[in-house]
Amino acid sequence: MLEIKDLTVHYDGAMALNRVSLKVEEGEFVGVVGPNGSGKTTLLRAISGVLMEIEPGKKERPSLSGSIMFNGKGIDKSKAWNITKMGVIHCPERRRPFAEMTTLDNLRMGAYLRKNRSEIKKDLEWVYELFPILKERARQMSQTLSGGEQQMLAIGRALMSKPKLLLIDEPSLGLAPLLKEAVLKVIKEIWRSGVTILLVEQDVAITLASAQRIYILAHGRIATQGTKEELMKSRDVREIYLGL
Amino acid sequence: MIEEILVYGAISGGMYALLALGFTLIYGVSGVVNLAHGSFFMVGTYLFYVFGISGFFSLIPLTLLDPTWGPLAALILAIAFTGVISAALYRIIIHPVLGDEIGVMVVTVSLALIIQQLILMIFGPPNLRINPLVTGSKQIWGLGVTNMRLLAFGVSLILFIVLWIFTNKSKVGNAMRAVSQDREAAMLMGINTERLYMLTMALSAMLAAAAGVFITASITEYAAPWIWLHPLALSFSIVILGGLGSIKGSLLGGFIVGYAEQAVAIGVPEGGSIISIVPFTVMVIVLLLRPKGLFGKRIEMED
Amino acid sequence: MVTTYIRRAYSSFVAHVFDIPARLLAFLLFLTLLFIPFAIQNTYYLRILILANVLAIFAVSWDFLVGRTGQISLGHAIFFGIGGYITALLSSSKFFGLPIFLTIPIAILAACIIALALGIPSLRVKGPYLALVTMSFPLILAALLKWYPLNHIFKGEFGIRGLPALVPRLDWMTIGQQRVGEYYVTLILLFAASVILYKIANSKIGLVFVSILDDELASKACGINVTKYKLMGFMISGLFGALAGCIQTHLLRFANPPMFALTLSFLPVIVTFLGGLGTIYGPIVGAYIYYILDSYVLRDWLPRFLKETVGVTLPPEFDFAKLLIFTLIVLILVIKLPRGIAKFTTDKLGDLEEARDLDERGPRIWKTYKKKEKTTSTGSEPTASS
Amino acid sequence: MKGKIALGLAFATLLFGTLFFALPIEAQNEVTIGIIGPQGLPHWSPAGMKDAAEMARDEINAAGGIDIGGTPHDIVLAFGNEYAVPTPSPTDAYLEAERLITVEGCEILIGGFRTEVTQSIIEAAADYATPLLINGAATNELIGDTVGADYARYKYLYRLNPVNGTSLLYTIAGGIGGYLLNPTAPIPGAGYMIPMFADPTLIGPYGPGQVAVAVITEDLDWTLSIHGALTTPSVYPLLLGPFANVTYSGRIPDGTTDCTPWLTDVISSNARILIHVFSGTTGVPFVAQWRALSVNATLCGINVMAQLQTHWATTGGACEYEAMLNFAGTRTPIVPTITRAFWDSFVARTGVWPIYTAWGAYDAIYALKEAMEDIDSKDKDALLAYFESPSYQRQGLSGIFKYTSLHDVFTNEPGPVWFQGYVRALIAQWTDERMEIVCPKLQTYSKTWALPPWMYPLIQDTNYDQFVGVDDIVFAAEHFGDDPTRDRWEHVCDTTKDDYIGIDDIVDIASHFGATP
Repeated sequence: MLEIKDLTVHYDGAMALNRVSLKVEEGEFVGVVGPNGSGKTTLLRAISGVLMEIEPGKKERPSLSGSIMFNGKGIDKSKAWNITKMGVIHCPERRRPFAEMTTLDNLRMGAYLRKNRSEIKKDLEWVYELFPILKERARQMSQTLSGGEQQMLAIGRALMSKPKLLLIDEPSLGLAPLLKEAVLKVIKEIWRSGVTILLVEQDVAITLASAQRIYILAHGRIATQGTKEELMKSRDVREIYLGL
Repeated sequence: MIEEILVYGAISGGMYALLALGFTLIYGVSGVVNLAHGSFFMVGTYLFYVFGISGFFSLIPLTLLDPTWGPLAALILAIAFTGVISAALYRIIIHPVLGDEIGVMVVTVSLALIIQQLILMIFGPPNLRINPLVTGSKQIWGLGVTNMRLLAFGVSLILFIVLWIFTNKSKVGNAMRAVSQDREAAMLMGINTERLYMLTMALSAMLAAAAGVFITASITEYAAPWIWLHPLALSFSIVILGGLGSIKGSLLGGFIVGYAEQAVAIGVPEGGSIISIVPFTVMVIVLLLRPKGLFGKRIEMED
Repeated sequence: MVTTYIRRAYSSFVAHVFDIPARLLAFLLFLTLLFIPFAIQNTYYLRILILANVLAIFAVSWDFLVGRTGQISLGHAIFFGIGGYITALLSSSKFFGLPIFLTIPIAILAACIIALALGIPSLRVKGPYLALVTMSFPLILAALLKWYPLNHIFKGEFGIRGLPALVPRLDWMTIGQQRVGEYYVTLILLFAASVILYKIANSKIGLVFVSILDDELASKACGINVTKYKLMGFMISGLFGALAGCIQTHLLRFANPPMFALTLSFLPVIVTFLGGLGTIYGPIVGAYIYYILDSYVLRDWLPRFLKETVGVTLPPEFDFAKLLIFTLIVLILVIKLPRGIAKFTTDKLGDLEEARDLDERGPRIWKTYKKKEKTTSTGSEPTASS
Repeated sequence: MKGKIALGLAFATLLFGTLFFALPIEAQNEVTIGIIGPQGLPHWSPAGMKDAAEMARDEINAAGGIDIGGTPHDIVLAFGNEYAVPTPSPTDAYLEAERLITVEGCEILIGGFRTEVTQSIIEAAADYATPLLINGAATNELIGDTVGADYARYKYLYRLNPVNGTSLLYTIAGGIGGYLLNPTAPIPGAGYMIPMFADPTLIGPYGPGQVAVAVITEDLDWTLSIHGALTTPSVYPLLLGPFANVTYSGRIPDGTTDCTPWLTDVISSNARILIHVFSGTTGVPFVAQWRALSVNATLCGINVMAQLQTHWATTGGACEYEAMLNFAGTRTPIVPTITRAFWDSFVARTGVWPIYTAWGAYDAIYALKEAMEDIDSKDKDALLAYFESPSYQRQGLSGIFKYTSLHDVFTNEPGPVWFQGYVRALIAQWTDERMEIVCPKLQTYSKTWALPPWMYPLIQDTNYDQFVGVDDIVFAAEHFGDDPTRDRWEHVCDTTKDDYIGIDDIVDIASHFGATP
């Protein structure tokens, strides 16, 4: 479904990603783990196209080479909104809800590209089912929500776009351990409903617990990859990258 | 005296608010400080002149059907053309420097000067007459107010309400609000920000053109190549005192400036001579108390 | 003794100027400017260069404020006008009648203090807010100068007139000699202003400015007194802006409200972008291009050329096209060449220089460089990929 | 390396080369005159100085040029922009004047319209000791602070047109005090304001029963002395006469577009005469708003924009009944032999009416021609001596022209009569797309000063004596059969507004026989 080959990203001389290659098959749940600054967020931003959507006059423009294919179509040159249209939905780091809109409006913005009202309504019910707290907070300004609620809102908003491939960036950031697990549980549930998921996480344990296949990203390169079992076999990987 | 301040202040305040609305809209959505805003005011007025009053394009024959049609058609055409022109100019000139604050200001200032010189070359410096759309006057609290001003006041309030509903209820309006709050997240929702910016620019310029036609037809009754400067100065001081990017702020700011101008004109000795500094003074005072203006709290774009 | 001295001077010249194309170009330009009065017979052409010098001082001061400290000002005419009016009031025989070598320093120091006061908003607001707030300052002042109750001081839009000339014309002088004097005075002031600003920009203070420009919060965290430096930026810039205003006032021999005109606030902006923002030399090149293009090529040469060779007489209304042409050039440059003409040229020259350096350092270094380049471009294979 | 040096040198030579420009060779048998003015404005062209100067040049050159010492000299004109629009730029004005003098080789400059830039031009001309004839700017100080203060430097500076600010003030005062508010004027038909609009509650230095007057001036320097004189209680009775009582005064900043607040104050001050003094664009909306609000006061004053032929169109006809200072009416034969000939050939040449800058430029070139022929020289010092000689005077387009000791225009007789014939300002009133001279009186072309009908609805009272009687019928009958093309056309007699004074007008007047306001 998603195939990345030799993706290299430079930020004003500094290399953020170095020849990264990665593959996600339809229906898979793939995790990418790596420490801070290893280029995880850059990877997702490159896939969803926002990386290159820096305003033209801005000084620090990244440069990108390599190829990103989605369902056999190259999307590395596409605009972010066209990539969204294809069904690649990026749930960004730090949630980023529209702060001065209500929760409901935020969810509605998720369905911006969709026309069919009854389906939208069905999906809204589904999101409420997944995150009942959002229904309670529907009329509240999203900036007044707590961190966990905002994360739920962000995932819910992404779901409203009817994703084929859902890119989730650090859903556990700044959440209490209990909440982390709850969020991950919902993500798994979404995956089970048929959405392909590419999860980027710093928290190795929860990623190992949920993802089918895991890539380890270090210093902008893919250090290694494999299923949980494969990775746990290698002592080096365990100690150096996973810290287990 | 107090009646004068209230009546005349309200009428000019309403028109000022309309003028400032476009300026605040384009900044709020795309972060562009459009120093050519006054130029679109002027372009709208000149197009109204071209379509409505003189020359080859004149739509005066329409008035044979009904006397109100000619000016009305000219008004709509002028506003529409300004929108198209501004969208094209945005794409060619402003888009390549978007995100570079100083660059945007330089290109828009250049654009303003270019438009001024073009109009000087095409129409020459002398004033062109812009007839009021309606004639006659009414008495309000014993003060004479021309009907044209009442019409302009009414139209600005209506446009304000329409825009308010548009941004809060319509899909495109929601997209505008979303982009103004978080450009990148909005993009991830599938909003085509490039097209949205262009649309906002057109909308902003159309509001400026509408303000141009109504203000010139009701107050000055003439168009000249330098009528961009005063509207620009007015709109930016109103917008800054109300808070850049805030629609509410521009409405309130417009009325504050309208009342303050009248109060100074009437209350200060020789106050009429320093009317032009009233908007700036109010702006500076407000800024010293509240650095982001009355309602300015636009969320910074990610860097 | 003398020969060794000359030899040493020569070798140092070769080492520091001759070998570096950008500096060589600057040196040649400076020489050209120094000797130009001997080549020009016509006072009008000299006058163009004098005005270019004044505009260059003004634009350099703007460039320093915006390009180095990142505080956008669209109302720089305020310093120009304040400097002009203060020196006018002090030197006018109707008020104080002081000599200009006293009034100009007083005026620029006073403008410095006023810049301090005007800088206060810059501490509260930034970005577009600051730009638009500063834009309103000269408009406020121009209106106040014309305000009726203040008329007995400022003489309304008529201004203060009958001021002493920058270079007094003595009995034996012709107008041409006076112009040459004015030219050298303005050139020296321009040279001094740009050297001082260049030194400041490249000193420790300049480094602090750049750090504030890059990240204000981080600078604050590093213990930099951001307030102090921001105000300092305003004051230094205001000082040189006022200097330009003083020179202009004594060149024209009167000060009037058009000194605060908005076009005068925009002109340094446009000129700086033409030459290159944040470079100090960019605005100078821009100012010269502006005046030569506007006052020589379009006002004088082109109509004459067309009349004599083509036989076409341009209508006087062609004047309106001049600003249009100039602004159009700037607009295209800002979009296509955001660095500006001068910056672009020196960057190109800098590229040349680098290549040559490697050439001269010998084949060994060159080879290792090539190798290094190769390795960085190839990179190492990722350890794992599916 | 060598290539780079060559490049540098080439660049340097190029720079030298572009600036090193051979001067035009001083042409023999030519007199080069520079015209510098507000390019783009009507004061420049086609209604103003450029076309008038070209017309004078063509006429003189066709007739053999200027005869100096037996050799004919052709007039060559060079044109320059004074950079007054859109914003005045003194620096550019100076440069332009300098260019005309040094590059174009002009021996004499004519021009200067906006005060801010005219002072630049004055400095440039003084630097080069080139004669400058100001044509357009009225500020007193332009002459007073220069020729009066530093004669050695500014002695080649003259004013040509218009008369200075003080004289303009005297003319308005003469028109209002000597005619409108003068019940005992020696002129037939004068003095109709007093009984109609005198306000018994207004008590001034001369007792009750005065007429309220409002003064609104543009907030510019040249209006300062006018404003001061018209509003100082100890001064204005001397100017406006004992029956004027200034109840309101205001100043409107240059460039204002909304004059309603001031006009509202005028209305509440109960003024019946509104003196307006404008030189800028504000004059247009001011008049339009005066009409829109039907301000119950008749306009009389200075409005430079109102002198333009286009004023009627730009105000949408709202300027009807506006009276203002002017140097010409519409095709008015001020000096019977020459004025109308000039007017007609100018209109034939350009298609528009000439305004005062045109009169000035045309007059100036002829004056220079005559002077040069008289002294057989084009030397500026000889010209100076010639113009300064007490006996110098010439018949200009608008009267007898003569210099004061300060090189200003000599003028006399500001009141409602004009016996001596020296150049003076006239008062013209807009009526039906034409300007008519309403003051001075007793000239062949003088017309009745009409009051706005919303002030004085009894339009059948054509001579404003507050009674429709036989005299009105006789007045109309005297003008029977006239239409606006006739010199003797009287606008007030056409009560039916059909551009013809016929039996219908007389019937209309007769049907109101005996009516009083």
